[in-house]
Amino acid sequence: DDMRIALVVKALGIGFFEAAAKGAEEAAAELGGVEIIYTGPTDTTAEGQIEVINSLIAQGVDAIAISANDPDALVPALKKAMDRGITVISWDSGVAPEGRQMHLNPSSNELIGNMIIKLAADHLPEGGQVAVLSATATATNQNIWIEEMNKVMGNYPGIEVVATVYGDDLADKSYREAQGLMQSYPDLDAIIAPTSVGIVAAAQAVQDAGKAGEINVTGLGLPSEMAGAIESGASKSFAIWNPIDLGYAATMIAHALATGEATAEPGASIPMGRMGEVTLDETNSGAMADPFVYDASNIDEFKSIF
Amino acid sequence: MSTTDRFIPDRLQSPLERRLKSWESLLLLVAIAIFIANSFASPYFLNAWNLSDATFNFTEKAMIAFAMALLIISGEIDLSVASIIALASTAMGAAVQLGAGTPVLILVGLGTGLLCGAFNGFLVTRMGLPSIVVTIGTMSLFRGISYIVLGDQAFRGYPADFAFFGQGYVFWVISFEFVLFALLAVIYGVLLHKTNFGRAVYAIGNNPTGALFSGIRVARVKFILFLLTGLMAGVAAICLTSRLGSTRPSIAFGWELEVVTMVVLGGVNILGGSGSIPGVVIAAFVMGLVTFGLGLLNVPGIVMSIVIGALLIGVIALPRLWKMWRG
Amino acid sequence: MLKRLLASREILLLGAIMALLALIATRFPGFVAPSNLAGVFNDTAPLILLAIGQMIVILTRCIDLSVAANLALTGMVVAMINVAAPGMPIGVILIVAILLGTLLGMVNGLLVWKLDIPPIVVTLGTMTIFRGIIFLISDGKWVNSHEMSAAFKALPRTELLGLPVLSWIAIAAVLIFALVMRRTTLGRAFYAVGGSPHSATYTGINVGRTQFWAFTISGALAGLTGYLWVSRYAVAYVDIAGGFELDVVAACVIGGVSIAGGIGSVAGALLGALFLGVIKNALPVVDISPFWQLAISGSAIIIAVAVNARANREKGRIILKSAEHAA
Amino acid sequence: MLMHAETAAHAARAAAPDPAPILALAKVTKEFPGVKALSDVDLRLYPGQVTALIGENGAGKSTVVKTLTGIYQPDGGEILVDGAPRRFATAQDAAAAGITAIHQETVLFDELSVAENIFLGHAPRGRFGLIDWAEMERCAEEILVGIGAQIDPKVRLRDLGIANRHLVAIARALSIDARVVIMDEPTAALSHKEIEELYELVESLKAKGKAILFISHKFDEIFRIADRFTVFRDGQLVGDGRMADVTEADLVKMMVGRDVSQIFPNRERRIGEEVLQVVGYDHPTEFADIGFTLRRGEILGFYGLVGAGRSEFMQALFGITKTSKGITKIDGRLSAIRSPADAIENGIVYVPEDRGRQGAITDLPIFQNVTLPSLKRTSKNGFLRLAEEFRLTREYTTRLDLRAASLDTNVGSLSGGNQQKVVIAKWLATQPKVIILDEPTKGIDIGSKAAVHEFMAELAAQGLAVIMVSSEIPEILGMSDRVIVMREGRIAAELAGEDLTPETLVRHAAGI
Ligand SMILES: Nc1ncnc2c1ncn2[C@@H]1O[C@H](COP(=O)(O)OP(=O)(O)OP(=O)(O)O)[C@@H](O)[C@H]1O
Ligand SMILES: Nc1ncnc2c1ncn2[C@@H]1O[C@H](COP(=O)(O)OP(=O)(O)OP(=O)(O)O)[C@@H](O)[C@H]1O
Ligand SMILES: [Mg+2]
Ligand SMILES: [Mg+2]
Repeated sequence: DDMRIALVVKALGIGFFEAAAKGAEEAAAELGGVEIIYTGPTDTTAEGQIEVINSLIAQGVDAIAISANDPDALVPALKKAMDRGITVISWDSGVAPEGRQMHLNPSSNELIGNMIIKLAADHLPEGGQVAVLSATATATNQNIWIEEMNKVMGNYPGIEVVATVYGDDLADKSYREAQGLMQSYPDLDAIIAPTSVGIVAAAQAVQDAGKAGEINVTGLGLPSEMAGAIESGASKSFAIWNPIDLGYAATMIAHALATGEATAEPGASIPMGRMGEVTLDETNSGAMADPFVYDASNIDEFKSIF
Repeated sequence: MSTTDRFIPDRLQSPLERRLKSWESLLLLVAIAIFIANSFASPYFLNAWNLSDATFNFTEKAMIAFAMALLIISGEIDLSVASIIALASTAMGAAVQLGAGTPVLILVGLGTGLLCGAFNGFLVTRMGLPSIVVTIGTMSLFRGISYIVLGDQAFRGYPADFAFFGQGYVFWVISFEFVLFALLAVIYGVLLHKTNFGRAVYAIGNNPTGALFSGIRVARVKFILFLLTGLMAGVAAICLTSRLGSTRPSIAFGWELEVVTMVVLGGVNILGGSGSIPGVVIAAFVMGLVTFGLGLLNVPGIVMSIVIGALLIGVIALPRLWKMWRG
Repeated sequence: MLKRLLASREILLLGAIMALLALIATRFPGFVAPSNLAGVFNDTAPLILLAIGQMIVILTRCIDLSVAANLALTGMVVAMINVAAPGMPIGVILIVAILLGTLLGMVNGLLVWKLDIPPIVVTLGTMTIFRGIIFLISDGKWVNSHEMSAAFKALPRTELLGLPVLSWIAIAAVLIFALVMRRTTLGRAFYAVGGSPHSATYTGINVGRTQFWAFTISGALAGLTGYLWVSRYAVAYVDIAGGFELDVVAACVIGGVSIAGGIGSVAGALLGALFLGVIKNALPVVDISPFWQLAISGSAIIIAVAVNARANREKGRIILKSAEHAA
Repeated sequence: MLMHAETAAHAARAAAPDPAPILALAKVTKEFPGVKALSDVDLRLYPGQVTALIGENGAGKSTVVKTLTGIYQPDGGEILVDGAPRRFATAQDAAAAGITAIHQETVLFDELSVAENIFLGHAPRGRFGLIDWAEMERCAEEILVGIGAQIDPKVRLRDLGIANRHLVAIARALSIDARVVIMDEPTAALSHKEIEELYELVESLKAKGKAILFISHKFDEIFRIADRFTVFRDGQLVGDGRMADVTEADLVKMMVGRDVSQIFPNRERRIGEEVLQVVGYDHPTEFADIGFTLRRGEILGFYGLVGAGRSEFMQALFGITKTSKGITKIDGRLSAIRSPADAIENGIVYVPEDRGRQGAITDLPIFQNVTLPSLKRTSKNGFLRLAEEFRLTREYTTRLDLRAASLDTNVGSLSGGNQQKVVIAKWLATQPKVIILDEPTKGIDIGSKAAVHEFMAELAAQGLAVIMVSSEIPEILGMSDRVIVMREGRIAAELAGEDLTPETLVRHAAGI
């Protein structure tokens, strides 16, 4: 029988996760004898993911790799999955340690935290006001990145973070929040959106307000979706890791753990196929790779890939 | 005065006969059909543990649906139930931060539910406001308070024994929640169908003016129904919070419409006056079976909701279309 | 006459909005700058458009919970058309959006008119069905900004005489429907049907058909808004405007539209929407956490419905000669 | 007062030859579930003539009106306009054919202005087919002045009193340029002066050659303005002809099918001690300063024109209306009645006028209706005992000679008279001290009517105190020991014995 690995995402239809699913299929083809179940709720809620997890448990899948909408609420359901012998890992947006065997960060959190503020600061040599547009207030990864960012603020004198708002990973809400930021802070210089939905919406809002070039929208986004913003000047640069690689790596890890080729424990190294190896820290989390910066010089090369 | 020997029988149709021809039996057939279809569609369906897990998809909503059924039969509605869950869960979370133990948490959960129910009941029965608008307002208000308290934070750290309510099993695969669901079904069934109170609920729903003119304390009965609905939201809040092990203000978002859908699918007239608890119980199973069965086939939740939406309109439309077609 | 004018709901609400603006201005004078107010209006334009449609539906004793789903479905369809045929003129896209919205509204209307299904059940059902259809046609995928043509995105933001077209469309809708509601037979029929369906029948008005037209208008406006929404935010996906139907109903209620039917005006719907719009835009500016927004709009709804109920309290039949005209 | 029939004017009118009828009904039948409201009726309306349509409550008069105005579709037969058969799908079709009506139930909209109430559906149009409000208000003013009403057309209808609303309804009917004008009890709520103005209006319509159908229960006005009559009984045509050829007694006999005096039971009057004392009942808009006493075994009649405020007062006494002030003493003890439940506990029960909405819960079965106020007695610890409920129901419905398929049948499927019996049974089962009957025989057939009267007499004989609200003079005269007349929310007179005549009743009720 094929090994069945479920890739559970925050919500169906988001470009980032669609790309991750592509990577998962790539890994499955490489491994052979692996079936990928790509699933998730239609809105970004924990209850929706729990129902999905329950039906995956019922189907007796071999592994679940999840990007969580809530780090805590999913724990009981995922624990149950592990009790029934299912391998559970989280990736992208993590679950509390008791609810998974390991967590795969797309990149190291420190690096991302530093990266997003650096992207803004590089274009503000004189210093200035920046604001953060996050996803849902409960999104684990965004919160950690912002936390890491705040830790290194000392390295960027003159840069002031004036506000943090939440767009809930909804394009329209993010758009309005970005508008609100521009109204409240007329001297705003940059918006940092460490979310692929938020960054596009913020760029659109800046463009519509006629402030492209004046306010720099940066953060984490997909080249395909951000090409227009780079072109208009609303965004000077942004970063992202490759979501295809992320889906690929998560699948590889899930497979390795499920077959017993590797065990998740602090200090362990788990193979990720063409992505090399991930080394787990004391909370059983590890980082995949460094984020990559995109700007006018390289966007055209990547915008058709993901 | 003139007593003729004309005899009027008590009933023409035996209760059993009536039951067989009822909406509930039709719905039961639908439920059985879905059950059979599911067992053919997925090899994982007929498995005790899986079926037991599936009940979690509806038990909490059904608990509220029982009280909501009575409320809708009486001609009112409460759209704030999901927000009451959020507020009750938030209150319990806050109590945990103050070091409360499980018994206190239960009291806080139920108390918050009752308080919210009383607030709705006050606005509707005392101030004479339409319940649909009032509860759209309190729906924002109650959840809004949770957001004010919690913002982007979460409450966690519930005591270990608190997990029993949403995750515990009473016997083999029979979960505590399922037992509670069954127990509440019986309690509400008896309350609606076997007591004076239930009779008053039907009378009010059929004709509130007539009921008032017959000496029924209409406002009091409706107030109690709002209290009960709030209380059940409190019970559901305890179960859901226990099951999730944490509280966010967005908890149970959108449940009010699922609860109302369950009640209407169960044959309760949205305009009041008719409906039964067995109907709601079967509707809960139908919705649970549809979502679980399609879930096993990895059909996205939104597609399941098409099925539920179509069932909702279809079950009311089909008999009417049939009647129109027959002339 | 002047006294009546001062006491009217609309003036009261306008006063409330002015007071609100004055209050905000004390903390943040920039908020009342004309350019900012124009921005607030532009932001509120979709809510205004939908509130006008909803107002008409509520006027006829119905409710349309499917407006936001209609908006999302229409928006997705036109976005997909734009992706498939980027060259299609915007005029055609606009017509397609309005026609599709109208069609969806007619579905609701027909179910209410011909099958006599309660509006809340119909629109609860079609709401989930419409959303499900979006998922089916889009396969759950988003249509993103970079996939849309420049012309598609340009229309709502093109400026005319200093205001974006989106704002102008809302202004036009307000004027057109103010005229329709006051000066056409159909407009007056909406009031008659909601005020007293029984009397309406006696004056030769077909109650069901009038309700059908109400749903149709609401659908047309939702379709139009669907295109505007998707092009303005430059994105289309299953969940856009999720839960927005409740904001729309709230705007109507705050605007003095009576859920019992027969009472309401375009001006009321406009002001109700603006009230919510001002609050939404002001909170971040005056540095109140956005988490307060939900609770504030909930309270506004409850206060509004209580105030309106006071104004409409049934006076009964006035028999004593001394009581006539006294109020 | 009764016999103006033999006036010279009348004789002259009788001599005129019959023109062709404008409007006619031929063998029209209309059925409702359980009632045949009209069976094979014929009716003809002539230009320049007033035809009076008379018959008891429920005879089918209003059903004819609704059939002629497109609100009901006949189940059989034809409507002929100028001899040609026509179908009216809606009220607007009928208006287009030149038929307009003042309906018995006021067909009005509280939230709309007076002008719009008059012109809804046929408002004057201006440019682009838009409604011309200024023109509409001007026309409304003109019509209102024409009927002698001083009402501002811009005022909202809800701010008007009952008489003015009636005038608006009349103005609405006249706003349609019609050849046939139907008036269903147009004078019921009007005062003396307004009635006189209406008569003048009818005369002027006649002079313009319009055909008028006039429905009324008041013989004096029928004899004063009608040229012809048509009598209905239980949905059937029982007679028609010229007014000049009949007397009031003839008409009454046609209406009821037997002599009037026979309807009312002879009863022995055993009036006992005082049970109920009412002092100083006041309401902000409905009634003022009402007080009286009532004894065991007594039947106290309440007479007044429709809308005099009797029902409103009775509902206040029963605890429904909470805005009113007043003192109720039962058996000499002060009783605080704040709700119907309190009233029932204190032994006061109320059989309302509006049976379908207030009296019975039509979608529930008979036994559940009967036991609703007595559930405390039939249940045990709050749990229902069906056997006990059926027993109680059987006991009281048998006494009232109820006719029904089973005790489990929904009340809605019973005839009006049997519905009324269910409501009365419901109250008797609570063993009350005072029973208030509000228009107890309105809309029920002759047989049931007599049964209700007989039963009322029996109740009084058993020592129950009875209050009977009625707008029918024969019923008031035939049943009451004492009568209170109400006018515009106040007690106009209290009459008994010698003073109790049709003339005194009408005089006090109309305030002449
Ligand atoms: N919509 C209806 N549904 C069922 N029965 C009806 C309906 N309308 C009238 N009826 C019945 O038809 C019969 C005739 O009623 P109708 O109103 O025509 O009497 P009426 O002669 O106008 O009496 P009144 O003098 O009281 O006005 C009554 O038995 C009444 O109960
Ligand atoms: N306060 C009220 N609220 C609602 N309906 C009422 C009220 N009072 C009376 N009605 C109902 O309105 C209908 C029309 O009443 P109608 O004009 O015949 O006056 P009435 O009640 O007979 O007059 P009176 O007040 O003298 O008894 C009746 O069916 C009556 O039951
Ligand atoms: Mg009549
Ligand atoms: Mg009365």
